[in-house]
Amino acid sequence: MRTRHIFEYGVALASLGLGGLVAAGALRRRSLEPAAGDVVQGLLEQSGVSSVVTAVLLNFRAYDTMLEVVVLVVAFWGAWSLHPTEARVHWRPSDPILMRTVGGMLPVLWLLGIYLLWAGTSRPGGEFASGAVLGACGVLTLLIGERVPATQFRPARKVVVVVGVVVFMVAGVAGALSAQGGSEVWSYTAGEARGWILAIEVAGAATIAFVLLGLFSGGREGLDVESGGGEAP
Amino acid sequence: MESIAVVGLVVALAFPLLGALLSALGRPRLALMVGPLWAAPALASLGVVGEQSGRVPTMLMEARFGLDVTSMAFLAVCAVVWAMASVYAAATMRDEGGLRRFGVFFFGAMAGNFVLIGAMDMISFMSGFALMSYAAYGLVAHAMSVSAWRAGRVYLALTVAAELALWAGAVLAWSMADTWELAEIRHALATSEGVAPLAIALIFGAFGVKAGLVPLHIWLPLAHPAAPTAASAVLSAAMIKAGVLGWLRFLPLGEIELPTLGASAVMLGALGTFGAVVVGLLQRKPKTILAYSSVSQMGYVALLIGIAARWPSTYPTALLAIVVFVVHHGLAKGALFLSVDAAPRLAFSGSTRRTFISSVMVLLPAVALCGAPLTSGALAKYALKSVSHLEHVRLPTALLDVWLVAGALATGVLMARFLIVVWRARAARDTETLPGAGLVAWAILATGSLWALAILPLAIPSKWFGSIQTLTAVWSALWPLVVVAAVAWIVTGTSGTVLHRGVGRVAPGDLLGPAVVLSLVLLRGSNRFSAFLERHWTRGLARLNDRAERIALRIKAAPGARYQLWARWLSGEWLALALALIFAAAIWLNV
Amino acid sequence: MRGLPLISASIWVPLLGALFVSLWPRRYAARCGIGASIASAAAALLLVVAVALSGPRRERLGGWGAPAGIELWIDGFSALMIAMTAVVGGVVSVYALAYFRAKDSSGDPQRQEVEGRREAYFWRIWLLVWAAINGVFASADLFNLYVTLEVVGLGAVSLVALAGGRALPAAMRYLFVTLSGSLLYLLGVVLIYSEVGTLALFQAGESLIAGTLAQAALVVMVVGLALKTALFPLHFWLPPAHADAPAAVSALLSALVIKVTFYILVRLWVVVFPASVSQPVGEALMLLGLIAVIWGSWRALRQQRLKMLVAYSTVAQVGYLFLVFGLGPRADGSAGWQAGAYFAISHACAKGAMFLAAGAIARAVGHDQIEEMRGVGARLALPFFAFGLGGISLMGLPPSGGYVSKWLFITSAAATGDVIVVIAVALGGLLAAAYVFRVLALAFERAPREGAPSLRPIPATLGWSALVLGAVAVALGLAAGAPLALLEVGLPFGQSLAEGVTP
Amino acid sequence: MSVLFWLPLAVVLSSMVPGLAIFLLREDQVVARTALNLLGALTKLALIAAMVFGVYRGQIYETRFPLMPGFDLVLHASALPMLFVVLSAVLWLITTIYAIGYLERSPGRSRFFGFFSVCVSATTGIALSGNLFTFVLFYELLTLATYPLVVHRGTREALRAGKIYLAYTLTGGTALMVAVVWMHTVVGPFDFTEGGALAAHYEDHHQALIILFWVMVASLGVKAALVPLHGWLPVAMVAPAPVSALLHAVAVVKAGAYGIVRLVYDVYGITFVRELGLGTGLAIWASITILYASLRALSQDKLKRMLAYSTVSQVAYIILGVGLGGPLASVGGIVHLVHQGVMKITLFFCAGNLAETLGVHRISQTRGVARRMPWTMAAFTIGALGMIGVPPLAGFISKWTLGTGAMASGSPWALAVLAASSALNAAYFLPVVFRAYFQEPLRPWPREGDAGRLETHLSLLVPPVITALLVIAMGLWASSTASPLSWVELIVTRIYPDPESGIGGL
Amino acid sequence: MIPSQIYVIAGAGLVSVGVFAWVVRRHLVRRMMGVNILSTGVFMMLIGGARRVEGGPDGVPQAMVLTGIVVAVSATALGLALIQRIYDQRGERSVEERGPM
Repeated sequence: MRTRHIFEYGVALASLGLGGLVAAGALRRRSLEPAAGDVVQGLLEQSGVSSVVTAVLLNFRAYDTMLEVVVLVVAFWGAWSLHPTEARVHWRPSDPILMRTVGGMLPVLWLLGIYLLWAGTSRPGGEFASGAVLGACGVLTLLIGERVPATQFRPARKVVVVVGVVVFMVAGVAGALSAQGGSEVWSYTAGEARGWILAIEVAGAATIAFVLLGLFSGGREGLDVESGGGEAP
Repeated sequence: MESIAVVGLVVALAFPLLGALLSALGRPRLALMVGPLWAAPALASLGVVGEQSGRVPTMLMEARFGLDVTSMAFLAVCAVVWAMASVYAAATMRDEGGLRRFGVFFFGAMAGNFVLIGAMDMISFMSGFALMSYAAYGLVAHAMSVSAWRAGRVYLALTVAAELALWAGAVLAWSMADTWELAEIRHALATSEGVAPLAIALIFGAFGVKAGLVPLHIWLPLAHPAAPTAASAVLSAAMIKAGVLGWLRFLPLGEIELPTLGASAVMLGALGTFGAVVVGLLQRKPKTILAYSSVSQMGYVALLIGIAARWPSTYPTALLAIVVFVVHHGLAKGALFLSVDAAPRLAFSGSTRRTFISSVMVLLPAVALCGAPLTSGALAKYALKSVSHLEHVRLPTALLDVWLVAGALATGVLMARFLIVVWRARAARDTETLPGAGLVAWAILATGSLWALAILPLAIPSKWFGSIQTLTAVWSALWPLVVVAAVAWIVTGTSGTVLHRGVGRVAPGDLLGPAVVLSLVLLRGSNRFSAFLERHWTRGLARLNDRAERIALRIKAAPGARYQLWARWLSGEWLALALALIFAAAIWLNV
Repeated sequence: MRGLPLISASIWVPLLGALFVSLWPRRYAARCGIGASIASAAAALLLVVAVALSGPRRERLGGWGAPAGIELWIDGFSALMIAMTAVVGGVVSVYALAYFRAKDSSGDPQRQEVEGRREAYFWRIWLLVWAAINGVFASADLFNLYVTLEVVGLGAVSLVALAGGRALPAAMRYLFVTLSGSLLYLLGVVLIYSEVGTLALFQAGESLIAGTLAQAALVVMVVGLALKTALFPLHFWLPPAHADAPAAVSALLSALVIKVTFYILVRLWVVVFPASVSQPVGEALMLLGLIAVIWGSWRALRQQRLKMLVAYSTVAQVGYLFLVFGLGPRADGSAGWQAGAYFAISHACAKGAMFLAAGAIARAVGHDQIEEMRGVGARLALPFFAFGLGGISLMGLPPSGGYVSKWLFITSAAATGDVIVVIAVALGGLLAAAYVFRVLALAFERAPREGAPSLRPIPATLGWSALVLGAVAVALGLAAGAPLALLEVGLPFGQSLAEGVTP
Repeated sequence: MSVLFWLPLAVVLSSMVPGLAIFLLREDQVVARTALNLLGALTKLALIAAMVFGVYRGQIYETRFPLMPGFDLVLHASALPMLFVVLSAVLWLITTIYAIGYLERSPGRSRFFGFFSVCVSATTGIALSGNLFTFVLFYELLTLATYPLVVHRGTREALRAGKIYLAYTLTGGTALMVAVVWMHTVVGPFDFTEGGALAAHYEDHHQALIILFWVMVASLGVKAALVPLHGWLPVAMVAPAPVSALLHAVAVVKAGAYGIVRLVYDVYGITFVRELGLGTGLAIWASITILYASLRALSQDKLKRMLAYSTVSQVAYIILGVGLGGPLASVGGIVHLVHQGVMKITLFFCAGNLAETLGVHRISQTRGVARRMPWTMAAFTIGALGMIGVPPLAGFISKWTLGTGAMASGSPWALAVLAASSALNAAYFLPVVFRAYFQEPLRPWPREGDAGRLETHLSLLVPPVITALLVIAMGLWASSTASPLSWVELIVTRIYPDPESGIGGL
Repeated sequence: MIPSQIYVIAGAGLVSVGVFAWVVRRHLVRRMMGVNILSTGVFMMLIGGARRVEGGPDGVPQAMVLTGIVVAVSATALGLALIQRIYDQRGERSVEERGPM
């Protein structure tokens, strides 16, 4: 085990060194103008939304966000490409306390998700937050042995995975067509921006929710607690 | 001389290649039988072309071909000898083994010999020389026996060495003369500074191998017994002469004084003349004896070359003497070699008339060789004497006379030895009788020394002819023969004489023995060095090494082991060689 | 042409394609997928042609200016990268069409269902990843880079996990690496934002000055991104992830995904961080790159599995990429950066070809143990030939893109006199030759006595698509002029600040 | 875009395109493959003939593609490249005929002929390249194309040989590329120019250029098989005979030597090389190679390995000629490039015949083989005698010119090296001839090829005979205008313009 | 030490704890929690470092945090799904039974 120790000390030293170097660098930074933040702040009106974060996310750096959704889709496909796991879950769903609490929480969570979605344009929230909450709802439904309503039909599942990215692209193409000078994507005017951003948020939230649920179920239709196996979408 | 004539000459000279092609295609005996046909164009060109030379249009770097007095004489002799030898070969050689291969190599060598005689520039001369040398290997190693291979390997090693020396010498000469023409080469080499001396030495050495100059002669006594009779005749009569022609073409004789070359040639000539005779006497096989006699005769030619090199003014007469000597020796030696095989065949057939004819046919060339009167031999000896008596040859005349007389005596004794051996061998021969064509070919060559006298006057000053007819000349040529006949008679009478014990004490290729031992020592030393050089590489040299070991074993296994080997050396040959060395040193000091 | 939002188009078309594919039932997934891929490739190439003809393009999303809104900026470098993605992505999609369809013919329903799911999800996630990759190359906003990078990361992890079995732990380790890498990068962005107040790349570059904050931000970002690009010490996760993933996915990962983080690092180096801050770190990265080249090649040589061998070769080639941070700033002009960029695209094609070919071979032979593959060469000529073409570019032998980039690397290294880099680049080429020819030797080996392994029939498109990618890698060598000219559009490397070309 | 632009490219592609087409053929489409092969070879010869005629009349053919900013792919056809192109095209045609016969029923022929054609187009590319960038490109392409041929048989041993071959040649190729890039950064881009492109630069970068010279010579030396770097050649003999004939005797090995020739004449220039004394260094290195390789050949028993070592020593003659400097030695070196190619390919064809028909691979097995295969052994003998340098064959001409060149450039020791190596050549070639002609076969042949009337297939017999006759012709008619010797003189007079060093009586 | 600096230092601490946890811990779920701690630390430093603008705190960092959180959530979800799948493959009943990987 001698070499093992040496290896571990070595790695420890290296990672400490790395951390130290990074800390030293960060502390000695000089904040130079112009900071992207000021420019963003200046252009906020033209972005069509009032919340800075949502503006940056869905207008200024819309491309990043689209790619982010793509990352989710890749992870989803990657997980589902593996052969579905046969591991079964042992606990019984019919535990009364669990049933009652989940039953009570679910409607509130759904409401919260939809609110977050709408609040995104002016206050912190937006598609990722609502997607996460809706995803959590889905997971809870699976945990208590129920099936999430919309996920039975295969074509529906296929569509909902891709809808987030597709809407993004449609918005981009629309922006390109309506642009005056250059024909860069997503260069729609402030007015149109608000509408498109909302559309993107809705589709994004749906995709994110479903993907997170799919990642949890790990390639199985639902959590067949006892039955095991299942047919992938 | 316009180009068509030159091309005609080249084709004539290279005509025997057709013979080679014919025998390659499966008809060797026919090709050999019509030998004279292949030689005819060359002989014809003697008359037609005469003393001219011209450039070949595109071939061989615009080589220059042509004939002059010396090459005409050479060509005549060679053509006759080659033709007769091929006829004899066709008549006597059995069909077994590679007769086809023999034919190809025979005619290859023949073509090479003719081409080099007609060549007037370096590249064609060297091409002819190379073709002849490499093809001759085929003749030497024809018998495919162990001794033939060994002789072939020694011949090949020396030939390759000669080729390379010639090549190096030619390159050096070319760098001086910047042209291929042999005439200009001679002029360019006629200086003493720069690389000329090195070039001359290399060229002299290269042709020395072919002409059987003493230290380089060791292949001759091995090659002749191994080769079939016709081949050894040609080898000795025609091919050795190529070496002499090489000297004449390349070396700047008669243009400047070459003291070192002159002296060494004379010394080696003397060494050759006497050393070869002594070793020849100790041989058993008749062909080896004849080989050693060739070496000693070549010693005379070397003497003449030496004199011409030492005193340029003597060059014209020396050249003529050489030509006479070459013609005489060619014909005589060719006949003698044929007689080794033909005489017993003829004599064997029983009828006294045939034995008488065969003995006459053998005796005639032998006697001619010793310089008997009214034969080309006498003419050659007289030519030798007249050259050595030229006024500014500062050699002591007395010493020279002694040399000539001693030479004649030595040759006589060697011939006697040869005749005794042939006579003794005649009973043992079990071969069939001599076919007619073989007899005719042999006869022509045997009487060569006579009809040669008829054709030689074309170039030789008439006064020489006159002199050999005078009585005194006849007597001075005759008495050595009488003495030799007497000695021979005594020897045959008494068996077990000193001479007998000495016979066979020296292995043929005399100097080869020590040379092999020396190479063994060198090889083992280099092998150890190569072991040091690279580990896995020694496997290759190891194989060479164990081959050397095998040779050493073979020698050790021979009776009497090492002690006996050294003992034998001390008694026989070294004594003779020491004698010859002292004599040559004497001459050297005076030159 | 000027007006059309071509940059967004190149991102949105694959995104829309992915969503469109997911709507259709599983049987039609492949058909819609290939359709979407072709559309995306067309959109991307349209953008590249536009940039090549009329210079760099800028898009202010939503019409807002730099500090508030997000801007997309395409210059030569990003256009070249998008072109690379289009080409490699397109060919791999064709390959995947055949690869997943012919996966299993044994007929039992349970396996059939699993295959069907894999195929469907492959198309959806791959198209999203393609969109995100184009997004990274186009983005000129620090935070936007983070989000797109995250999409690429998660998508890649899911694609790796598709293979199931031993790919899952590898995917897990890859997920941790991706997440923490991105978070460290985000940490750097946080520091920079807290100082300069803007997230736009070029504006941040102008106002960021050398100091401990810049130093810290750079270090933490480099650690994060190096971890995601699998630079030498932090490469542990790459071989299992790239080797055990499905063949089409491992080709995409090795060819494209690791180039994304490299691209971001280059942007940071050239645009955001001042030279004095980035110079020492650049040297360190170059050194790590050199070690990576040697270490990766050495490990690749010793691997027993074909795909592991190719994966470790990626670790080695990443080493080449990081040479740029040492050579680029020092060399006068953009020779160093050009070398890195050109190497990135030629490596993408070559490595793509090799992984596709390896996939085809593994599918035919049934396993990917190199030792047991003796004697299959004759019957799998096409995949081995494609593997060879890729190998040629990897080794940097002519006529291939790798050769051109090796030539540029050595030129810039020679100019600044870094002999070690020259030797390392040359040595890397030779080591690559060692492990590539170890595999190619299989193609020529005659079957062992007991007969070659039996082969399953594989669709021809697997071999041919691998060959197409290999041919592109070779073509990059023959026609190097055009891409290099495209690379110079908009002067991406350093001069842009000097000449004030910023958007 | 006149013909002057397209012809060199057409020559290179004329063997590449059929090659790539052959890849697509199935194994049993023999007729189609043979047709493609011969068609490719003949079109290439026709194009080259047109180009030779053009170059002779002084026209300049040049193809120029901007491949990278600052570096163009240049194919320039002047006198020297044409020599090598003609050599490789002619020998390719002959070897293709031979290969068709040799690989009669063996598997993987489409793959073989495909890579075979790509190899030849790479060689032509090397010959015609107009600057170092193009040269390196084709040089490394050649390595790639030859590997599959070396490992064609697919046995373990072939793969091992392939691995060794790659280790040597790839290292060499990479070193060459690095050196070329370094030179271009030091001196700036330049093309091959007659008198040497660096003539103007050598004052300021004296030291760097010397180091770069030796690095480049070493990396080219890998392919030219200079001594320490020659290890791959004997090992690569495991390849089938047509591969070792065309590639290891002509294309690959000559590419290295040709590279050094271009490096000395067209990049550094003779005056610069002589001034820095690099020439003698090169000559000494070549001499060491000549002697060492000949010694190694002496102790080889496998016929093809012996021929491989002899190739190593013979190629070093070319580099010796270049190193000695002076017009005569250069003529000797460059003309030996052609002569050695033809002679060595004859020997390899004969070795291939012996291996294919009688299964004879070792010299010890060649006893009495001349009786069974007279024409093959006749060709072998002519080739061997040519190698030894027996007049009037081609080998003599080049050795003679090299010798006189050595004397002219004032280094007589080179003459001694040449003489010694000729002796060694004789020492390892003649025993083979001696065994074939003058010894009886001890055991029956390992494999009795059923050749019907002739000693072996016609397509195996005709090529060696043709090349043997070529050897004789190149020797006898050396001074005629069409001979390689006069073509090389034309080349060298352009390299050595100053009159005082005229070629003289040659 | 104005209050916001405290948050920054705390954030840095969390970052180092997160990195250490992720690298060293063997149990998959623990490593995943380590990564989450790391992300929380980063977001805390982001918000701690935000400047004040005349209309209240600067909007951009808040948006960035929101996005960051969503990304972190989805990544964690994917991670957990993977962990579940790995344990299935290894045959364990459920996550908490076994200790380290």
